[in-house]
Amino acid sequence: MKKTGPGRITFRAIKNLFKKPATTSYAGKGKPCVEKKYRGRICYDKTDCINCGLCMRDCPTGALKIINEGTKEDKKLKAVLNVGHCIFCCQCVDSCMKKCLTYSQDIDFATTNKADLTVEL
Amino acid sequence: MSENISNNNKIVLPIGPQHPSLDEPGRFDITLEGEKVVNAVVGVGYNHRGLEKVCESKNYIQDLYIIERVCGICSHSHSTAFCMAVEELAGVTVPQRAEYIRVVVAELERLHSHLLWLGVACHEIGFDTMFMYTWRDREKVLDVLATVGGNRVNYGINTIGGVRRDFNETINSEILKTVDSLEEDIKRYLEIAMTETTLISRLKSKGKLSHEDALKYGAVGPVARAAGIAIDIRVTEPYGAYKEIPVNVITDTNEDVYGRTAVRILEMQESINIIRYCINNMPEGTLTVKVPRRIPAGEVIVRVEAPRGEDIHYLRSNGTDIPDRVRVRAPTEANWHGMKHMLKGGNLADVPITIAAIDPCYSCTDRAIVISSEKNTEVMDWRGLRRYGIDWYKKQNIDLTSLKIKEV
Amino acid sequence: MNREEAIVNSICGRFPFLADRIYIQKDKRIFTKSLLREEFEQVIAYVHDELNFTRVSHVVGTDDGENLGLLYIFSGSEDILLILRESVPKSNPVIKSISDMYPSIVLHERELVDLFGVVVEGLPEGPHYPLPDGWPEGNYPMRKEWNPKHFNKDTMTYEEPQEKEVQKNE
Amino acid sequence: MIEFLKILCKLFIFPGFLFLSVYSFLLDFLDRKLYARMQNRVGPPWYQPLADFLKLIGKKTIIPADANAVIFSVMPLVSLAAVTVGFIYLPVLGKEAIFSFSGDFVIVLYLLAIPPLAAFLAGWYSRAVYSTIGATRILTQMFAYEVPLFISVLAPTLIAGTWSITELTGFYAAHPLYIFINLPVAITALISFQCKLERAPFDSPEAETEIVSGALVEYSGRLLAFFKLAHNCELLFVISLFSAIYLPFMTGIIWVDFILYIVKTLFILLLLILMRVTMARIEINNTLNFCWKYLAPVTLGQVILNLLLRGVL
Repeated sequence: MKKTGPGRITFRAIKNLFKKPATTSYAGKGKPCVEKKYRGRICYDKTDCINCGLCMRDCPTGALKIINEGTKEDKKLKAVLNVGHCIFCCQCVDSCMKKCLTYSQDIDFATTNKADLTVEL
Repeated sequence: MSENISNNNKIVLPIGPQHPSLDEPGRFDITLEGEKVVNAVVGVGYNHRGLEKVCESKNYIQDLYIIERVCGICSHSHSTAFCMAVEELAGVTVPQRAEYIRVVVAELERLHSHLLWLGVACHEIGFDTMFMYTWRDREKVLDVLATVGGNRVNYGINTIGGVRRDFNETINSEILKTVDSLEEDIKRYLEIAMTETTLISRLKSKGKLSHEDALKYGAVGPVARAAGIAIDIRVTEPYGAYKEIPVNVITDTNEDVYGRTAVRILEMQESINIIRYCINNMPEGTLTVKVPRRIPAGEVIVRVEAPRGEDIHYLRSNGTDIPDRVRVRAPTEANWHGMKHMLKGGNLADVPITIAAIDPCYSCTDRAIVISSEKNTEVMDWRGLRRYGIDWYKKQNIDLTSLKIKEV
Repeated sequence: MNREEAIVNSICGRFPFLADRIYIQKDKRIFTKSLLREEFEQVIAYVHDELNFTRVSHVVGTDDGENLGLLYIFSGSEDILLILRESVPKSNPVIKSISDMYPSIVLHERELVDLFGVVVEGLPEGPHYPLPDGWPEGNYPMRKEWNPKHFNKDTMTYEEPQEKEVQKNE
Repeated sequence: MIEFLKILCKLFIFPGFLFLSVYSFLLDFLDRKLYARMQNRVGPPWYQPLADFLKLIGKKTIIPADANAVIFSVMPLVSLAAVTVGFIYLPVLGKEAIFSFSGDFVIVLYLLAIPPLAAFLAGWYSRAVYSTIGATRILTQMFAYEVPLFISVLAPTLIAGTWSITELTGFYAAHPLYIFINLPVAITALISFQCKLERAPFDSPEAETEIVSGALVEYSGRLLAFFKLAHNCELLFVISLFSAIYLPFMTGIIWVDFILYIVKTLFILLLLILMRVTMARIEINNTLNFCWKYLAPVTLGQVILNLLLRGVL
């Protein structure tokens, strides 16, 4: 049994006084910087999209909608994402055959208006 | 007041559903005689979200992400269990490399879960400095997990039939670097836990659950191992890459919170060894194997060792792409049963740490559509307070009446 | 003869009616086909007292159409899982609590009560789990016919839509 | 007239109430900042305690229906008043306090006991479960630390042979080496002061994770603000008392002495923070055990030693 006593982390605590803090103040200091591999909001590139609907079928929460406003031959596609429902699993990115969907590092969506959460990509 | 304090000097102290020592809602009615706990009623179920019902209406790929969100901390073990169940029904074998990656992520998750627990436990006993230190070190693990998986907690590394992301040299070296620095931290925690008098006095012989009781109440994970039961699914029923990786089962004979702390700290050390082994012995190969969307009919029970203990998934399919029944038995669910037993006879001061010591995960237990039940709130004048709040906001030109909150 | 077969043989020796209803699914998993209530009660005492399956992991409720299936998952000192399946009719789902032998089953049995509407005889008094106290009677969410879309969260009532059928008729 | 204004000025501005509250805010800030930095966090900005105070002042005060409204609303002021009055007798500038008379030590000790009692009454008459338990714990803790605290504060007076703080400080300032005799009680006093201030590791009366915030759980708005202010002032009060009794080093030049006073208070604060940082919360029964098993005998030994020395010196 080792010797016990109170205040075993005193030295470390004092040492920390002279170290840089591990936290940073986030409020009002711009957007957070995240890793390149971080899954943020998805991006949509409609050039190759064939509107197969695989992404919508695999989306667990039904957050993503690919809407064709034109006709079957003349496609006018747009993607609408409800960020409030999106869980950032990026299964749609994996499911997409034509690599139309990618993820970005955009992760800051806080808003006071619920309608702002539905965005067109 | 009058209902809380009865004649013979007994006080019924409600801890929860909202209480600083609980991370999630749960209710514990503690009957006190002075400072001594004479009875405890455990009430859980506040987090029931009906995930199992949701799973019965979505296909397997969607379910994977829903199951992953059963719990925020042991998400990987739930998704691993679900994947293993589906793969077993489909009759496919996952590539070796994928199995190794799963193990690395699982062990990183264990590190992060145990560090989180250590912090919470220290906070419960009023040792906030240790709390901050452990959570600071936990960030390192989370950063690695974010690089590996893409998210900080629900990594989404698993997919049915393999894993979604590969490891490369940079990730390997980053993991090894993190693990090296963590090893030193863990040694320090162990030393503090062994030598700090105030810490020991708060943990020793608190929340006793003897070997027999642990067996009787079906405790799992570190709670059982701290009572001397060598049960670890990684060893007793190896799955995935654990069939090849040497794992030591950490047990302790203290049967109390102190033992659970020691077990968890030593398990972190063991996890680090496993991660090193995996990184050094990782086979080359593909990441995924094709799994049909329609899973053949059948049923399967899968066990996985989550950081909190044994995680059991039951899956039954009926030949379509939608499961017939999914049942998740989260580890915490097994540990609740002994809680009353652990609380009784202790002091009020021991209640938070005893509850925390099983590393409770209320969401896990309840797997749970939160249905608001304001009917049960016992606030003295709830309606008045709410009215006041609405009026106050009205003065600030914010109208809250459009929000639909049920009147009591 | 491996351990699984030994267990199966010992159960079959004691309960001949089980012989064609118990099977080894794979390593460490022994399943039984549906047992009736009386059969189940006999077997469970034997399993607990003599085969030393002293831990119950959980009980899975399943909706099998006419019947409700209950899968009790037992484990013991050995790492083999023994799954006993009990079948009760939906119209009269009464089972007997096994909480006197396995104290850790209480929470799971409560869950059966709330989610499947099983009547558990001998279950100790206690709070609802996992549904809230104000949950309406006769609503059992995990039964297949219960559709969450028809449940009104604000009034806490389940309204079976009749309009839909009318539409179908049209 | 000018004499009267001078006294008023001393009472309310410097080193009276205004100085007390401003400096106690500063100490509270330093307390939180250093606490945060020792935990490797950034910590609050310098105006945080003041901002908190102003925010609380602006909030609505809710008095529970079951509570005794009079006691509930008077207790914060009683607590604040006791601390403010007590501070008058403590030397800030050099060895001179604003007021002093030959028995002021006893007054100060009495006033020192009032804030915990006020918190106890406030908690007890809040009529809530958490506050009742918190109040009981406050009282239990008082039984634990009162005796060691009083004896360790009074032991130095035995050598000095006076019951006036000013004279005591003067005596030790003249004979600085005598202080080292009192070192054991200085340590016990520091621990009992920490206990009195209900700071970790002795914070079980307000243990957040067990009883939310103990006796003051029902307090809100202005009343809570005054309790917080009183608590901050109590911190400064206790630190000043400690420095007056155990660290009475001074030069005689008034502004140098004032700087010395600041340095001394900051040093004591650092010790108090260190205690708070490095230990887990001790259970209430262990606090009782600790105080009576270790602190009380040490202080009693010191008393006997000091009485013997008195005969020698």
